[in-house]
Amino acid sequence: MNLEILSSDLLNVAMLAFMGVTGVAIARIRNLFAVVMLSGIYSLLGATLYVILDAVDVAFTEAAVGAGASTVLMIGTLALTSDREKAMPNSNAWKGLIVCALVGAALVYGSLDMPLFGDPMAPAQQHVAPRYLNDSMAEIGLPNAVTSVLASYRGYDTMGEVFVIFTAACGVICLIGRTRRRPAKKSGGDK
Amino acid sequence: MVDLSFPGLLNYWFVFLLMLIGLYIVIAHENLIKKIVGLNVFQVSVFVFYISVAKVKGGTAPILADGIEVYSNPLPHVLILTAIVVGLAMTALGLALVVRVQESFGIIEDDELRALEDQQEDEGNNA
Amino acid sequence: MSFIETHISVLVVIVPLIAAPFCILLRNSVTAWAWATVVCLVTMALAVQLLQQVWLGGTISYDLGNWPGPWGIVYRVDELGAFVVLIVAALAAIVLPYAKTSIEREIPKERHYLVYCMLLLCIAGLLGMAVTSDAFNLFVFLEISSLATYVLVGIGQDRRALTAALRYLILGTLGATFYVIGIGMLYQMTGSLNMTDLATLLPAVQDTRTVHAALAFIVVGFGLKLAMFPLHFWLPNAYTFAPSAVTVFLAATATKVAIYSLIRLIFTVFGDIEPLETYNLRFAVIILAVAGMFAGSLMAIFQTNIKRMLAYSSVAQVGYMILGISIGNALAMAGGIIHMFNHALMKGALFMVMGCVMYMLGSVKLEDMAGLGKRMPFTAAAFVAGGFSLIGVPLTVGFVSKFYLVQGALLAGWWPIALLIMLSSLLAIIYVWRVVEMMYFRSPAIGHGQMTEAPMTLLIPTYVLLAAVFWFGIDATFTGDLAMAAAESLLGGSK
Amino acid sequence: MEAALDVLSWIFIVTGLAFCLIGGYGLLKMRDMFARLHAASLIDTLGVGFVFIGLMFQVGFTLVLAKLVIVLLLIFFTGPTATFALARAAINHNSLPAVDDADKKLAAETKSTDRSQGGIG
Amino acid sequence: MMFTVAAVGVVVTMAMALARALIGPSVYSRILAVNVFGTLAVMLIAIYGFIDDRPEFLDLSIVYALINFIGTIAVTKYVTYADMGHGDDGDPAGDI
Amino acid sequence: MSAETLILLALGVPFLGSLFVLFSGPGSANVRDGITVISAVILFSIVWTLIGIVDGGARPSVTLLEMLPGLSITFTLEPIGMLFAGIASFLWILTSFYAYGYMRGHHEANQTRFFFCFAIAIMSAIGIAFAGNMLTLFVFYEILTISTFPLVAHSGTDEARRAGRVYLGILLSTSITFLLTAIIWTYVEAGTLDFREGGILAGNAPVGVIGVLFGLYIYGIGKAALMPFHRWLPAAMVAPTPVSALLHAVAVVKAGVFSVIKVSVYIFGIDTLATTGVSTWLAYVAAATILLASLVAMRKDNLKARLAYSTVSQLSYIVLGAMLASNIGAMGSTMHIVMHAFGKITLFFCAGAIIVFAHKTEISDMHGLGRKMPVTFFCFFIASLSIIGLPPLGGVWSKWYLAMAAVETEQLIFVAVLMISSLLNIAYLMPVVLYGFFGKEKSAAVHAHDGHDDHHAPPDHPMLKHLTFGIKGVKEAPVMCLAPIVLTTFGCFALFFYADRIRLFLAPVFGG
Amino acid sequence: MPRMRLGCFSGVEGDYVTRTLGLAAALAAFWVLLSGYWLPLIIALGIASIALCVVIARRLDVCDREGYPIHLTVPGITYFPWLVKEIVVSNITVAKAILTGDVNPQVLQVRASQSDALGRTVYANSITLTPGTVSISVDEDVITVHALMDETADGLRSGEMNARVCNLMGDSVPTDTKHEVGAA
Amino acid sequence: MTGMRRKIVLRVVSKLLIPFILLFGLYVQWHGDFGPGGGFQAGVIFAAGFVLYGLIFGLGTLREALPSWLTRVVLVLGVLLYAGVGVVTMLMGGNFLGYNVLGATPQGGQHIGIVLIEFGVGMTVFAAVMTIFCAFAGRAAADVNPVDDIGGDNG
Ligand code: NA
Ligand code: NA
Repeated sequence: MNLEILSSDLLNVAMLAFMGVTGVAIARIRNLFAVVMLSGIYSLLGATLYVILDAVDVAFTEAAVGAGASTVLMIGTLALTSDREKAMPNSNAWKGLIVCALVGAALVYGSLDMPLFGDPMAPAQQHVAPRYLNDSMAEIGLPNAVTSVLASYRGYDTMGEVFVIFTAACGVICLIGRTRRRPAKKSGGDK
Repeated sequence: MVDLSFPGLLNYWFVFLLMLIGLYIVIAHENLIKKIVGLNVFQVSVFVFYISVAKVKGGTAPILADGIEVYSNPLPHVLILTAIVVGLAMTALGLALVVRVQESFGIIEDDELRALEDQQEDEGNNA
Repeated sequence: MSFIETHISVLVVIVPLIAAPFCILLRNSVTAWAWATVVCLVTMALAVQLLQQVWLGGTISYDLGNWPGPWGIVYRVDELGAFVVLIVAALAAIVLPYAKTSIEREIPKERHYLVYCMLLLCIAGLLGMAVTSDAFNLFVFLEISSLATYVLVGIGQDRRALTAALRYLILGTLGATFYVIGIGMLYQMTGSLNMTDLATLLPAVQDTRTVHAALAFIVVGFGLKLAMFPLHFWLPNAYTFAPSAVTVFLAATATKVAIYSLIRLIFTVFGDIEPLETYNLRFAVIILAVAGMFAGSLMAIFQTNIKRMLAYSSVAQVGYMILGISIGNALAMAGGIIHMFNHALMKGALFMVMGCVMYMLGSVKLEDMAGLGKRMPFTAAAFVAGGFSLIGVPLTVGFVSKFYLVQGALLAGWWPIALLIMLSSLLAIIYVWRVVEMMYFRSPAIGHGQMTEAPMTLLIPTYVLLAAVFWFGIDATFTGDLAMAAAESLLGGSK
Repeated sequence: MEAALDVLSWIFIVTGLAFCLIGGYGLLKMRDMFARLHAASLIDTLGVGFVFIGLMFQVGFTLVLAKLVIVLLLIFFTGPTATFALARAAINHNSLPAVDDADKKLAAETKSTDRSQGGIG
Repeated sequence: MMFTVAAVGVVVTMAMALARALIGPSVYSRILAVNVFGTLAVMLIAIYGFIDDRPEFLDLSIVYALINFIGTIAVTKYVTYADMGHGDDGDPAGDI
Repeated sequence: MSAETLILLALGVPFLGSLFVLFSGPGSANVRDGITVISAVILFSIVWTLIGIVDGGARPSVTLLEMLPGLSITFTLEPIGMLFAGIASFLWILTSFYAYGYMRGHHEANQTRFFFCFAIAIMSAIGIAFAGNMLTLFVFYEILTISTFPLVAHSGTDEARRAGRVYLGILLSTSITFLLTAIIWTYVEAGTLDFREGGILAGNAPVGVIGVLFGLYIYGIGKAALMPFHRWLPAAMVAPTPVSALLHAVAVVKAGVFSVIKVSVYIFGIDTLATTGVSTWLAYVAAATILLASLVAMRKDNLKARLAYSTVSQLSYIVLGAMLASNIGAMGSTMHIVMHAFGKITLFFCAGAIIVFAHKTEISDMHGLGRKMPVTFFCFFIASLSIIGLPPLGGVWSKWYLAMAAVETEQLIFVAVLMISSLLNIAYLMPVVLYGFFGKEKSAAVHAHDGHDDHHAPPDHPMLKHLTFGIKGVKEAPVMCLAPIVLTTFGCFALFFYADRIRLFLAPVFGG
Repeated sequence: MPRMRLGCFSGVEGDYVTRTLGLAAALAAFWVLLSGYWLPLIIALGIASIALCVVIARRLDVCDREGYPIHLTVPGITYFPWLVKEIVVSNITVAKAILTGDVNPQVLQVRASQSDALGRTVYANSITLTPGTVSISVDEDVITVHALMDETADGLRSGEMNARVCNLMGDSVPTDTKHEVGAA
Repeated sequence: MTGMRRKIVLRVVSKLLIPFILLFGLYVQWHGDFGPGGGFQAGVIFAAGFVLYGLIFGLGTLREALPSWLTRVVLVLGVLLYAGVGVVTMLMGGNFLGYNVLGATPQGGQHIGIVLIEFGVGMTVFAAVMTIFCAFAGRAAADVNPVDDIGGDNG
């Protein structure tokens, strides 16, 4: 087997394993500050995994957003709330386990007929994608096929994405934005 | 008939496990911040699933260059770029709401909040 | 073809979408409202034009960015899509004139422009969901509308609006993510995201376990969004504590569009597979729908907050819609579809009435309704009229829906289901009548005897919607034909 | 020439990795946060530095080299700054180093009492 | 081969840093571990670029390093002052 | 004026009347009551004209609006309906006068709402009578239910609201669950809902479906008060007496049994019922209801309750007639609608007069009252005879036809049922008259009133005062009340002689 | 509360234009190193971007003497190799200590003889960069340091780094051999 | 002024870094066509520069340099630029967001369109991140002292 593929697979599994450990720690640790930092690590691991899986643009974004922006926002929220989670009632653990068992069963069941990981003959690689890779240079002229798809073939999705973040920004000021010409006090002038 | 070639389906199973961890956090934990963290974990895991789907063995990033024949599939990358933004938007709004909940109720544990709300409901009925 | 005719399917979405940011620039309560209202009226005009074009010329297809499907994103509008667009646009056009007075009372002035911006975004998101033929684009617009909705719910006066919005956000995100998982699996098996393309590709892989799981995730995901029993628990509080105008709009449109999307996915994307038949799901879905009808109505009976009562009633009404689409013949399907429209009208009207009550009394508790028949005669009468429709009294739209549904059930040989539909409307009588009785046969609390009718700016839109409740109840030809055509084309795709 | 560069690469990368591993080991082994800071700086300085230099031998004078330099410089600038901020934060909240009492007092005296400026000191 | 060895070495170090981040116990130890972890991720990305023979992805390393730094500053700011900015000297024009 | 216009006018008059009532406001009671009476008179004259037209063999039809193609609100005149319309409109006049006296005498609140709903109820009754298809019938059936709810719950006391709930609950439940299901099912099977001679389901549906459908229809028409869905009728006794008259004689229960006949005749067709035999078991249910309700009536001391159970019993005569699945039975049923209407309205008018002007509700308190209110009690006596079915009163004819039908269909057991029930009728109606005239007056210790203790004062309306007459402070009812009573009593006599005219009128439907 | 003046540590105002231009030049160099594309559009966008960054830097008031120390370029040529050597040496020392477990954590204070904030920053960061010592506080001219072992602490006490940073900054080198604060 | 003096290390380093962070953001903006990056990533990085500034120098200082009206305008202009490109393509005869009509050649049109919309994305994302950050940072701290719960592990 090709060393490059092997090392990519090994790194892939290593990152997944790290993510698993981090995830379990997030679930178990009750200090929210630690949880938030671990969730940052989780994103960072995800981003690294994306690089290993050839999704550099995604890795770029995940690093900036998941590990950066989201973490900063969560820290900001902790600053305004409390960073200690109280103990979880037992019944909830059961609830969670049951739902996870169901969803997990559905996922594994669904996976049994999936094309194998990395299979170049999988339908996903055969139907729509080849045009992006083979013709985008002629049709659009950019080396980065991701940008071609993002900005042109599926540019409308991206516009939607822009409106999503626009909605979030307006929504956040609608919810916690402070009003004008009023000294910032605790209630922030919402009431 | 399950092909167990490495990583084969194993990769997906790992990813599913990650999803379940996130889902478990969302459902089992009462703390609202933790729930949002759980959602993030869940979503990132779903992103990994998509990116795994896009991966072609021996392929490389879909940035076209001379001398490279095999690329991974750019489409799921684009979808996940969008999904990441959606995730950020969700996180921002969720956290903004958490901040407001803390200010209004003084707590961010969902079960205690429910208790408080029920209490408010009763008071409202008696009034 | 004129510019508008050519681009009609995308214009109807981008007009409110592009209009939303201008609200941020206007930053004034009144101008932002006026702007949003004008935009909604224009959108409604476009929606009418769209429906007309589809009705006369058949399905409209539009390649965004001039990229054909499945490589680009395609808008595809058939009768059903155009109908749903009209529902959303019409309700928006009626809610915005209403919203001004109501929002002025319930939300601090400096936030108004943001609220109108959010409303426009929510509308655009719902419209985008209705016209798209791309499974992932559906998710994007779903999120635009959902995020706007979370905010709109969260700015309710009561502090419980915050927790309601947050829980809605968490469950909504879970639902959307489930949907994304499902779409991912479909993509894995077919390589496509385009709905029509998927429809042709899926039969080849219909027996794979991945496709089964995908369907499950999609249904559960949208089930959460549309408050399908037993995934409805986020809905009652969200509707109860959201600002009145927001509740009107959401109750009238949001779940409808989610149901529409589910119809789209099951009957278009999975249409050639006939999933309900192939996977033996029909009976299970019918059971769920009926359970929802009864659970929702029973819960409604025990509510003392009328907005929450109506919210639980919505859970039940969603049950009717699901039932209609799951029975499997054109009549029942038409019943489900027509009920989307009819329920939008009547629930919208009823929540508008609650907005009037909220405006005058600051409360929508059952005991505060005492003597309302005398104090707010027009408001109370409007509630009675809307309530009749909810029960399914003839000459109201509620009757038309039930007429179709029961016909469909009987035609399919499910006569016990027909009886159950009727039985569940009896529960509607109970919860509606509790309020009516309180309004007309109880004396108001001391000092509340004088007449305090709601302002005209609230009453007129309410009565316009009520007029529609009766108009389309008396002459159901338009909606009936449309729903039948839509139902036949949906089912035709599977035959 | 290429072989010589490969050898150099190997030497630097392996050395860098050694520092990384020792740093990581130290991170686990050291008893208190301040001691761990030193272990961490092993990774931040020579760990990263040697590995990157090892990589640089593989690219020649190209833009990639420039970018490697940029990354390295960035880590050199931000690493100690972050470490410093962290130490300040710890001391400001009485999380003092595990040293003898006199030294502890010395550290505690540097505690910042001024919160009004809000910045990090 | 060389890059694979390097990557494995970095991954092993990452495991140690992750262990420290999980163990804590103090919040400062965690921050430190996370910071180190970030640095190691920067290295891993750079090395992977070489494994994949697309070293121009170093842009990613720059982003990681930047985010790592800003994240650490935000975190230390939080533990120092329990807020992100200044409740008292914000913009008088407000956000709305 | 064309017949079509008159049809719409017949619906429009009570509707407009109701609106006038509503907007005349509480301040002008005389205007309001005047409008009611004028509307009633106009309505009756229109209906009378239409009866003539129908009698001439015409079957005018008008479609008001179309819900869906082939599914419309349509009015088509035919004899059975006209008979019902005639009674309803005629009795409305009398009831209006009676209500005018009663409501004022009783100092009832919310009189505007009362007369408004009353007028709407009459409009619904006319709508039901004129209905050209099942949908139209159903629409007006439901409007009737809803418009009478405020009348039943009129007083607004807890008891009244409870009664209202029972009333509405049973009537809406049965109509929506069974009737509406049946209607839609019929539409699915027959493709139409239009009333057609011979029945639209004939030959259009399998026997099994016809059987289920018939059961759904008969129990769906809760207003027919077939056991076990009869509870609403006694419960509604809390309502003011004019309402009871409306319920028992003018509109509500009559609308129920009228619907039963319409469904049997025009949806299923007498022949279909006869050949399929789906109605037989319901005939037994009706027979059981006749007897059981009579037995219950005997045990009721409250006069209105006794009358209510009497109505339950009497309605089942009508249902029984329809279930016998013979033309002559259906004829008897239709005729019994008329006969019972006049008889029962008289009884209720009398009961109301006793309640308002003697403050007596329990039969055991009425000993000797007949001597103080001789006219009232005499009328009560005559009407009782009609109900029992003795000549020379109208009631005898309908019972005759019913018995004939039982004989014709060789179901002699129902002849026995009719005879036993006549004896029971005597047993629960005659004691009232006997105690009234011959009983020893009790000391006025305890009076039971139907929830109107506040209204003990004698009528103080100047008009009423002048009209009151009697012996030594006596409380014979005022003329305003008494006149209708006498008129309806006279009607009971007259019907004995005009029964054949009615038979002829109905002949086009039921034959010879 | 007085708003913080950002330029309070900046040097002579006259420098400002030079510094701005210098910043622009540095940014341009940075751009060239990053980009590598010489398309007209990219060049145009690059120039615009640099201009925008300079404007923002001016607006944020970051391109002052301490923020943008162009004057250190030449002295840095001698300082940095020495620093790298120090780093390598102390790396090895600390690595050994980690492996043997032979540590003696301690806190000491040294005097930073530099005249301005920039100089002290350079000194403090240099201390931190060399493993074995971490500056934990910079207060006026006193830097508090956490040292892992006697060896690294002594290295710092010798004052050599202080002197070299002074040289780098162009400040006068202190003659005092007792570099540590409070040491007898 | 002790606090002022103590934060010199961070202040100096961040002053040094910020212009480069911003330029790096713009580099990512314009080079998304060729390598990883694009408007979205650029927006976040560009915002990260300002966030760092806000963290070090305080929100008030940040808001002086980048007032809320400015972020708001950028936010709106960003989305309108994107959608506006779509509208222009419609007016020029193409479908919504069909960039081909923007240039003399389809490829040229695509390039123009993509650069413009990517810039729109960058503006929006930058402004959105700034808006969200400032909203959170501007919210006064609640009455909790999170550090009380943070355990130490020294000695
Ligand atoms: Na150091
Ligand atoms: Na890109």
